[in-house]
Order: sequence, then C-alpha cells, then structure tokens
Amino acid sequence: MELTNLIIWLIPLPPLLAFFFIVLFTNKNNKLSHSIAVGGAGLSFLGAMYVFYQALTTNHFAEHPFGNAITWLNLGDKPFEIGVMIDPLSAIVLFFVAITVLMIFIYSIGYHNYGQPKGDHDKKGFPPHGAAQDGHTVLSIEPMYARFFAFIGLFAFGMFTLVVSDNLLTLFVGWEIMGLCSYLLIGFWFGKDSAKNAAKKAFMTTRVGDVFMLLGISYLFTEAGTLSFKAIFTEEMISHLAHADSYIPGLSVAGLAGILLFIGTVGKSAQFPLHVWLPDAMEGPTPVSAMIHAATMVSAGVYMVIRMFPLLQAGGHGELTTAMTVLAVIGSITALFAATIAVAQNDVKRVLAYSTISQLGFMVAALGIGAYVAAVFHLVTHAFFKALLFLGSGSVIHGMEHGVLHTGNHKVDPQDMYNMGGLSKKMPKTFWTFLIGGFALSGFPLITAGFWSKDEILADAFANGHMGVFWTLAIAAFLTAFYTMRQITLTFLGKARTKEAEHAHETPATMTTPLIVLAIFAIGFGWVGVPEHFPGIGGILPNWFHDFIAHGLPSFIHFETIHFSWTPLITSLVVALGGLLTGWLVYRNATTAENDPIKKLLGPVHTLLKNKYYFDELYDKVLVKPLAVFSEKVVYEFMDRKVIDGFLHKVAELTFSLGTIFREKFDLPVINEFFGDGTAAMTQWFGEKIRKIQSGNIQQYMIIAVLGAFVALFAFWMTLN
Amino acid sequence: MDINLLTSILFTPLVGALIIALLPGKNKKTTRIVALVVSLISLVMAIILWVGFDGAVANADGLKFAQEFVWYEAINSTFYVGVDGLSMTMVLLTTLLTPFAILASFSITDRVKAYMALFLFLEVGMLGVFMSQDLLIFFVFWEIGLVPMYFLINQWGSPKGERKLWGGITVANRTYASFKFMIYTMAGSLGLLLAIQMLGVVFHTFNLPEIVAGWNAMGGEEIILGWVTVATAKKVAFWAFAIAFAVKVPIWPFHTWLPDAHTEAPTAGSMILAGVLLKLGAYGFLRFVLPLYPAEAAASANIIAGLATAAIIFGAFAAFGQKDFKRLVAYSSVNHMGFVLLGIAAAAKMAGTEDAVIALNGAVLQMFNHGLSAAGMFFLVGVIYERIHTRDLDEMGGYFPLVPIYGGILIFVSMASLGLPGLNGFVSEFLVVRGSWPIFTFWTALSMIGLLFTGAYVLKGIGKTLHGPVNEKHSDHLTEINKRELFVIVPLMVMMLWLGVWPGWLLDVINKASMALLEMLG
Amino acid sequence: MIPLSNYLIVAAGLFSIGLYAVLARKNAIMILMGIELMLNAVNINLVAFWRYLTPENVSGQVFAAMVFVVAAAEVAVGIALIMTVYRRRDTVSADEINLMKW
Amino acid sequence: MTPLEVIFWIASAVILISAIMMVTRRNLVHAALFLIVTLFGVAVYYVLLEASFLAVVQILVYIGAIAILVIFAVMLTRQVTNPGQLFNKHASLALVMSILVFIGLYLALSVWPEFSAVAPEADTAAAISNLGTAFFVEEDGQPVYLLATMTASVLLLIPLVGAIFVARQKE
Repeated sequence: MELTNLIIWLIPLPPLLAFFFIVLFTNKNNKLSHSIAVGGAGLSFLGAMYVFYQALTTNHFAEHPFGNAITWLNLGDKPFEIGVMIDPLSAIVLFFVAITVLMIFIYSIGYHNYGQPKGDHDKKGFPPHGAAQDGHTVLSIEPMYARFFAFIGLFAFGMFTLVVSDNLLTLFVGWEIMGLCSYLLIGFWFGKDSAKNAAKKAFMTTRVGDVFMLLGISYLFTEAGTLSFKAIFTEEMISHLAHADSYIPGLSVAGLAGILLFIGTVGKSAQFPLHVWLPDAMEGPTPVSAMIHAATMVSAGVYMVIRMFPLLQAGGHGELTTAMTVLAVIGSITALFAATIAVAQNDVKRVLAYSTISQLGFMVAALGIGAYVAAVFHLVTHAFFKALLFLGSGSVIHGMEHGVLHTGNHKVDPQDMYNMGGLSKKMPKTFWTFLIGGFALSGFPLITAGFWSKDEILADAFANGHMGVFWTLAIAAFLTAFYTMRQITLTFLGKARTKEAEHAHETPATMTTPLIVLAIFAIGFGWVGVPEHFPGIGGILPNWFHDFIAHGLPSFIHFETIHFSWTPLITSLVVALGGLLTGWLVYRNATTAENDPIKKLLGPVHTLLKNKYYFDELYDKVLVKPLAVFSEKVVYEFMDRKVIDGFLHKVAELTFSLGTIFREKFDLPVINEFFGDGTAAMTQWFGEKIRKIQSGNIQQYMIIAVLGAFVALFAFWMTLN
Repeated sequence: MDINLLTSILFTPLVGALIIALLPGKNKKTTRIVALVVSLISLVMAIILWVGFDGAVANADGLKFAQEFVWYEAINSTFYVGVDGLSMTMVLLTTLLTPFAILASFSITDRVKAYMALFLFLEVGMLGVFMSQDLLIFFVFWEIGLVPMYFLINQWGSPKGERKLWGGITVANRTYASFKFMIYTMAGSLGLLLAIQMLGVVFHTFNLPEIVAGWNAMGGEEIILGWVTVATAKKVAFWAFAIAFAVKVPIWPFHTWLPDAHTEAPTAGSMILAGVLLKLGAYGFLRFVLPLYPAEAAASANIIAGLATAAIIFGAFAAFGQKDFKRLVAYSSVNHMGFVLLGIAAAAKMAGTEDAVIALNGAVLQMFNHGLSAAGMFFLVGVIYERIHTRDLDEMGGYFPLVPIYGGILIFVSMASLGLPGLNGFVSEFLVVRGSWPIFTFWTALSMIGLLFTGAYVLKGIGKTLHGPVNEKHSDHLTEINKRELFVIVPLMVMMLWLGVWPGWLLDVINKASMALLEMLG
Repeated sequence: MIPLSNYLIVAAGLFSIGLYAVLARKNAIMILMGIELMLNAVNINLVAFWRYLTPENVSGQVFAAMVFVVAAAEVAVGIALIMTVYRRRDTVSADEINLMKW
Repeated sequence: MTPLEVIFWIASAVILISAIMMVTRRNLVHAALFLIVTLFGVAVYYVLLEASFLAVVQILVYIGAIAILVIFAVMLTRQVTNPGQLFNKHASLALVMSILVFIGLYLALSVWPEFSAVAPEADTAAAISNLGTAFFVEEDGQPVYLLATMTASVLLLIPLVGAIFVARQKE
C-alpha cells in the first residue's frame, strides 16, 4: 500500500524530469534526448501498470482507493491538502494514457526521421524539407528533434498529474500545463504563420473554458470548503450542494458549479461551440495530434467531467438534472454537427479531427443521460482507436512525403486524400492497422472495441427513454461509419491517383510497431465490457468493466440495470454496417476532389460543411477582430490616451495657464517690478546717496558722533528742566 | 541605542550610496561592483531576518525586530521600524529584486556613479516604507522613493520618442513620463500628508499602533479638532489615504502614468517600478487603510472591487492593443495589480471570514509574485531592446531559432505572468478568485474576461517576437542572452517555479499575518 | 569758597577745547594731544566730585588714577600707531588716512 | 576773594588759555610745550582740591612721561612745523560742535542739584594713606582695589608691549 502510494506520486515525474534534462542538458544530442524521453515514458508506463495491477488485485478497491495527501498550504486555520488518488476511474484512465503515451513517444522517433541526414535547407521552426543523398532526395531529420521530445514529455507530465490528482486544483494544474504544451506543440513549426495562429487559437479557445472552470473550482471550493474528490463526493456534501441555492434561480450550487466546470470541458474537449481550435491543431506534427486527440488533452476534458459526475447528477434522484441536460444537449449537438463536417473534409487528419469532436460528443452526451459506465468505456476505447488512427494517418502522410520527395513535386499536398489511393499495397501494415482503427471508430459489430462502447451508449439512451439523444447519436454514428469508410476508400483502396502515391513507402518499424500494439487494444479492449444480456455471447466473458467502473462511483448513486432491447442493437448494427457500406459504394470510384460524389449530392450544403459552417469566419468577425479593435482603439487609444490622459492634460494645461497668468499678470508686474525691482531700486538710490557719509575720515565721523552727544545732553537738560 | 538587523538592512544601501558617491567616478566597474555588493549584503541580511522570523519574539504591537527611538520630539514622532509577515514579505521582495536590477543595469555606461547611488537610495526609500510603523517616518520614506525614480526615468530613460501636448508643446517621452509619474504621485500624496497631520494633531503621536487603538476607542459622534465628528474625519481621511495609494497601485482610472513611466524607464528602473514600487500602494492599503479605517474600507469595498475589476479587464485589453512590447508588459501590471486590489477589497469587506483570509493571502502573494514576474518580463524586454533598439512588436518576429535560450526563458516568464499553474502567478490568482468569489461574485466573474485576455496579450507578446517567419529588419543585431543576464533571470525563474510548486514557505508567513490583520479588523 | 560749578565749567571748557583739537586738527599727534586734554578734563571732574561730594571715600581718586593708567597706555599705543602709519604713508595727516571707507 | 580763590582763577586762566594756544599752534613743539603748561595748571587744581597724591602723579606721569613722549613723537615724525593747512576742512563745523558740546555740558550740569555744592570739611591728610591702603591693603580681609590695581598694571604693560610690537621697524 505504501509502495503503491509512493509509485502513484512518482508516476508523473519521469516525463517531467525528461523535459528538464533535455531542455537543460541534452538538447544537442538527439539520441540521448529521445532515449531519455522514451525512458521517462517507459518508467511512467511501468509505474502505471503496477498501480493498475494492484488496483485489479486489491479487494474492495472501489471502497478504499489508493492515495494519500499532504498539506500544501495553510489557508487561515485550515490546511489545504493536495494528494494523489487512484480509484477505478483513474486507474483505467491511467492504464490507457500510459500505453498510448508510450506508443506515441516511440512512434515520434520514426516520425521525426531519426537516423536520417540533416536537411540542406531545413530551418528551425519549419518542417523538414528533405535532404539530398546519393542523388536522391530523402527525408531529413526534424531540426528541432530534441525539443519535440522535451515538449511531449511535459505534455505527458501534465496528463499524468491530472489523472493521479485527488483534487480539482492539481487536476487543474495538469490541465493547464497541457494547455501550454498544446500551444507549444501545435505551434511547433512556429515559423509557419498557420501553425503560429493555430497554436494561439488553441490556447485561447481552451482558455475560455479554463476561466469558467477556474470559477467553477472557486465556487465549489467556497461552498464545499474543499477540493478533494473524496471529501466532495460524500453523500452529505453532495446533498448539501444539491440543495443549496446558487446565484441563478432554479439551479443548485452543484448544478451551477457543475456547469461551470463543464464549460472547461467544452473548451478542452472541443465541444460545440468551442470546437474551432481542434481541427486547426492539425498544424502540429502528427504525434502531437495523436497526443492531443487520444492520450491526453481532449480525454482530460472528458475525464474531468466524468470525474465530476456525482456533482452533476446531484439532486436528480435518477432524473436528469439541469447540468446533465446541458451535457446531453451539447454532447448530442457536437456529435452530429462534427460528423457532418467530417463528411466534407479532404485532409486525412482533418477528418479524424472532426471525428474526435464527434466522438467526444458521444461521451459527453452519454454522461448527460447518466450512462456513466458507457461514457468511460467509450473514452477508453476511443483513446486506443483514435491514437491508432492518428498515428496511422501520420504513417500515411509520412509515406506520401516519401513519394513527394521522390518526384520533387512539392505542390502535391501529402495530406489530401484525393492525392492518395491504393496505398494498401504500398503500406500494408499501416493499411491493416488503420482499417482496424477505422472499423473500431465506425462501430463494426462484435469484434471492434468501438462497437461495444458505442452500442452501450445507444442502449442506455434508448432504455432510459432519451429518444432525442438516441436518434441524434444514431445519425451521427451512421455518418461516422460513412466518413470513415470514405477515408479508408480514398486513401488505401482503388488505384493510386498521383505519382506520389505510387512512390509511397511503408514507414519504419518505430512507427508501425506502435500501430500494431494499439490495433490489438482497439479490438481486444471491447471484450472487457460485453453486456451480460447481449444475445449469444453475453455472459461468456464477465462484464468486468461495468463492475469495475460502476463500483468506483460513490455508493449513494444507484444505477438501474438496463434491460436488453433489440431496437438499439439493431440500430447500431444498421448504422455501422450501413454507413461503411454506403461509404465504400459511393467512393470506390472517386477520382478528384471536384468530382466528390457527396458534393454533387449536397450542392451548397457541401460548401457549408466544407467550410465548417463558417464558424471560424463568424468568430473572426464577431469576436476576434472586434476585440482586437476594441483593445487597441477603444480601450487604449480612446479610453486611456484620450479620455483619461486627455483629462490629465486638461488639468495640466489649466494649471499651466493659471501659472502663466499668475506670472504674467501678477508676478512679473507686481512682485518683480514693483516690490522686487522697486525695493532694489530704492535701496540702491538710498545707498548712492548715503555712501558719501562713509568717507573714511574719522574726524568727520566724530563730528556726527559728537552731535549725538550734544543731542543727548540737550535732551537730558530738557527732561530735567 | 543599538542598531538591530532590520535597521541595518534599511541603512546599508544608504551607506552604499554614500560610498559610491565618494568613490572616484571614473572607474565604472568598481562602482557597479560596489553597488551590487551592497545590495547583496542587504539581501543576505534580509534572508537571515527571514530565517529568524518565525522564531523571533514579537513586541506588544505584534511586530518583530522592532526598534524605536525618538526622532522628532516636539511632535512626538519616533523612528519606529518593525516587521510583521506582510512587511517581511515585501522587504524580502525588495532586497531580492534590487541586486538583480543592479546587475541588470551593468549595461548602463552613462554616469554610472550617479545611477548606482540613486538606485541604492531608491532601495532605502522602498525598504523604509515597508518597515515604518510611524506615519511621519513612513511618509518621509514614501516621498524619498519618488525622487531617485524620477531621475532614473528622466536621465536614463529611453532617449527616443516625443509626445505632443496641448498647444503644440512637444516634450521628450521620458521627460513627459517622469514628470507625470512625479506629479501624479505627489498629487496623491498631498491628501495623505494632510490626513497624517490630522492624525498627528488629534493623537499627539504618529505611532501607528497607538493611532489605530486611539481611533477604535473613539465613538463616531465624538467631536475632534473642535469642529468635526470622528465619523466625518475618518471618512475624509480614508479617501485621502485611499487615493494616495490608489494612484500608486495604480487603480483604474488612475493608472495612465504607469504605462508611460514603465515604458520610458531604463530596464532596471522598470523592474523595480513594477516589482516593488507598485507594491507600495497595495501595501499602504493593507498596513494603513485597513487598520485605520476598517468600517470605511468595508463600506467602499464595492467601489474598490469594481475599479479593480476595471483595472483587470481594461488593463488586459489595453495590453492586448499594444504594438510596443514594453508598454504591453506595463499594462500587464495594471491587469495583475487589479487582482491584488480585488483581494484586498474582498478582505476589507468581509473581514473575519475565511474567504477574507484566503483573498488577502492571495493578494499578498500576488504582490510578491507579480514582483518576480513583472521584473522578469521587463528585464527580458530590456534584453531584446538593448540589442535591436526597438520595442515595436511589428518590427520583430521569428526570433526563436536565433535566440533559443532567450526564447525559452521568455516563454517561461510569460507563462508565469499569465498565471500558468505550476508557476507562481497561478497560486495567488486562484486564491484571490477563490476568496473574492463569495464576496464579489459579479466582479469576480467579470474579471475572468481580464484573465482570458491575459492569455491573449501574453501570446501576442510571444507570438510577435519569437514565432512566425524571421523578420530580417533587426535580426542581424540579435545575439543570445549573455551570462550576466542569465544571472539576473535564472534566480527569478527558480523563484517562480519554487513558489508555483511549493508556495507554503512564503504563504505560511503571509497567512499568519493576514489572520492577525483581519482579526484586528473583524 | 569756590563752588563746585567753577571746576566743572572749567573742565567742560577744557574738554571742549580738547574736542576741538580732536575734530579739527589735521596732525595726528595734535589729535592725540587733544585727547589728553579731554582726559584731563575728566580727571578734574572726578577729583572735584570726590572732594565736594564724597571726601571720606577714596574711590574718586582711584578712578582718577585709573584714568592716568589708561591715558598712559593710550598715548603709548597711539604714538606707536602714528609712527607705523608715518613709516608706511610718509604722513601723519588724518585726512589722508582714509582707507577705511565704503 | 580768598587767596585760594585767586589761585583758582589764575590756574583756570592758565589752563584755558594755554589749551587754546596748544590747539592753535602750527609748531608742534610749541603745542607740546603749551600742553605741558595746561597739565601743570591741572596739577594746581589737584592741589586746590587737596588731592596731593594725584597732583604729584600728574606732574610725574603726564608732564614727565607723556609730554616727553609726545615731543619725541613730534621729533621722530619730522612734522615739527605743518607746512600746509593747519585745520581740516570741517574746522568751522568742529568749532560749532565743540561750543555746542560745551553748552550742552553746561546745561546738563546746571540742572543738577549739586551743581553749586560747597566743599565739606575733610581730613585730607588721611586721604593719602587711605588711598594707599585702598590700593594695596586688605580691609576686613577684602583687598578693596587690589584687583583693580593689578589689572591696571597689566593694562599698562600689555599696550606697551603692543606699542613696541606695532612700532617695530620691519625688515
């Protein structure tokens, strides 16, 4: 127990130390740098696995989670404690985070072309352009190779900190450190304006959520007097919070705090309407995308809101609370909305980005309707297959870049799916793993993890009668399957549409091995959560996941067991298989982006979708530009310079003119000329006159003195007479 | 009369300034070294003081290391210095920042002797304010601080730029800025002086604890000075005090001297100006306004909180709207000091509650933190300015590959200034928000706009200097940060990280002092 | 009997004559001699007062004796000064010894 | 007219006339001689006033020492005869002033009640010994004028030293 606690404390540290080591000492040495980073991630992985194993094998683990706390501060008479805690939820999150992080670290070595020569024209701040070698142009190593590993180390530290935290404050610390890392990594190729802007956008958009979250934390801290999960999620505290009125009529403290915290998630997990940063985040190197989309950042948002579920459901007594309704609505909208956009994207990573938003919407919606276990389940499975998909797409891009370098035609965008085609033969490992990931995302029945988790969400929605959510998610699931198949078809199937695609090349083992590992999880992890009542295979494997996670919730929250129903099962089968089939049928003969079948079908709607419903433009027009103008013109130039300084200047001017008037009308004529100069002139005149007495002739002086003597004598006589 | 450690800290820089004044002026290096050594001696003594602080015995007024002797017998003013947790924190900050500022000004080559002497003199003024427990002494030091800063800006400020005033009058920017700084602060101090005199006349002493006790013993209807009730006198004196400190903090809308002064001051001047001088105002609120006028402060807390929020929001906006890097950082001070004020206002309003303690803790910690990060930011701006001789953000860009170490440091310090968790700024901002939320819910919520735009302007600063394609205009002159400069910034960074990860060592002292202060009020 | 007034009037006359010498004569030695006359006038008064008013008390005579001492000292110093001035300026005319003006 | 009165009037005449003569002489040696005559008249006054000690001192100190000193001075400055103007330009004013002072003195004295006092009988023989006693001997343990005597001696000594110093011929 002691050892376990110690290890929990130590889990976040290796990546952090790796970060400092690389930044301070080894940044010149690529090999040492990546060794340290991967070693750090490996140590964290080992620690996480040890803790996870302990969690599995400890009896009554849910009632007695691991962890301890130390006093961080004293506020007034009360100590403020921070600590670590591993309960079932964080154990499972730690599990997938550790695995995906390690895989991404390993993958990055290959992705950044370790072992390749230095580029001839490569500059720091720009992606590598390739190097000439033996008459060929080959991939060149990333010029800021070591720096990348430092940054992802810090990123991993943030995520681990967030997961092992036993309180909202340290969770927030990890949360914000990830925000910084996303800024640094999305803007990794900071020389490009697009990357620079994307980084700024990501940071600022998530910060919108963060400040609300900060308020939520403050509010919760105020009302509960603590931020420790254990202390808040007690029956008395939750009931107290549920019954205390907040500032907003009709909303309890728990509800308002929950919504404020959820806005943090909206930012971090890119929920509607703060989703705009996530697609742009594709400007970063692909491992970063995987990091953000699967292992760390967006998962963190969902993890936090799942963690806060007891608060969100407080006062609902099984019914949906206001906060949960908000979640359900936002989640459903996001799921559908992002899925529609994904349909119209041609960039291989952008499709995945929107699919992430959409899938996160699934989780949020699931939580909103109270499907706690389903939300966690989908979070985990999604992490695996989305990491897989991103790394796979990175592998594809890498292969395409190889082709681009070969032909030397740099106008070809290696990320545009219409420039690909037929890659399955060139890159078989990538193809098969990507296929697994894609099927998992689509919810391909029975064998993929995505099916089980998505099915559970739909089943929950149906069983509890949230039909709006159910149908919205079902349509979204159909679209998911459709665009996934579209992507697979355009990328891997058919014939190569460009020369570059013909010369694409399978990527090195450092990249493909992580793909294979993740593919295993993308399939196998679904089997830990097969519902007991599932026809045919239900009950063969115990529904371990449900038991494990559901027990992690405080005992006063009750779940009703879901009765099996055919409707959701059939629905999920139909949408998954139907979507995949439609996708293949529509796109198997696609040729160019202009002839996109969907484009013909939808017409102007396609343009709307392709332009992401013009959200970026809208925000730019309504918020970003006006605020920039407001800052510069109104606040600074008008308010400060004109009004306040103007007032001060007026006062100064008034004083100045008063002074001038005093000087010119009073000081100069009256004081100077009359009193000043006048006195001087008089004195001078008098002196001129009187100085003649001062002759130096003593006898003359004496005559005057004697006159005085006479006067004295005379006066004496006069008085006595 | 024996000189204790506290008094030694106070007067060491003065002795140093005299030594420098007597040294032959030609040897600039010696002058610099002497100044540095003197400030380091002060620092070492302050650290000794800090270490011994917990164990030291407090006197009847709750002050440690106190020393008192008659200074001006006719009006019963004593030289009374002593520290509690608040003052100790500020003394530590002052003595900490001064050596770094002096080290940062080693690049000054013009009239080094006068510069260094003024700088040390400035330290005396600042330390005096933090240590004084006698109103008259306090006022003397308060004004002493102004003079060196005026000359530092006026004589060693940035030589470029003019400002047009009314009627076609044009003055050099640094003249304008120094004049504005001086006059503005002096104007604020006038009321303060009058109010202090009034207290002196009423109580026949300037001893702060005695005056506080005296006020509290008086009923509101009692007539003092023969014609005015205590309640009225208190109200007037409260505003006199509050406005003097408000100008110094500065509270919106008294803030416009700050961007000018900060922008035009030499690098080290800006460091000290932002790092310590602004704290004088906030400290004034804590040390004088709250104890002397608790009821009035509580009554006006809403107004102060509103103005603090305005400072937070408009400071952030104005910073975001800047093209001048240094001015951007200057406005960030307005933004950050707004949080200090918000915390103080919350504490004033609800003295006696736990929220107030938290808010006050946050405010004091924010003072310290802002001292570190603002000094760091100004220094970094100065580093780049010394090389390329412009502060215009539009003329920079893409410098990260050219100066990777500098770039990393800039990002680090910017993040500390932004309030990134794990670095110092976050802890204090969180405490302020937490403490103010139940007291000024609306203002706190509104201030989040400012917090959001803090991010915006910090990213603007980083983005416009480091990121993007390289702007070739000045990049030839750009060289990596040198060793001396690293010596300045690295200790500050270590402090930032340390305070972000483990603020307990500082906050414990602050916490005790806050509780003592609020107990007195509540 | 001779009344006191007689002595006093003569002394006053002697004093005035001495005064006239001091005020009007150019030669510094003559001024010195004028001063002697004035001192003698004073002495006459002192002795006369003693004899007419307080003959039993010796203080009047003591005063007179003091005046003698002062007179002797004064003459010594005065003549030394005149000698010095004469050596320097080759004159003893009081008109020309007028550097102490303005 | 008692014999004493006759002597008084003669002495008065001698004093005043020789004083006037002294003031008006061009030849300084003559002036000095008239000074001596005046001083001698004063000595006669002292005798009339029965201050015999002072009379002796008058002759010894004044006539014997001071007058001789003056004559030496006259000789040394080689100004025996004044070639130019005898009186300065304020001479007439000075004459007026002198007369005014005389009138002033007379007026001031005339209003004094004791102005015409008559000499009382006194044992003037004892006066000399009294004077000597007062100068040097203690009376009731108090030296009445001892300090004054000593001071006078020092007073006399210091100016003499000073005079020598001032008059010393510089190299």
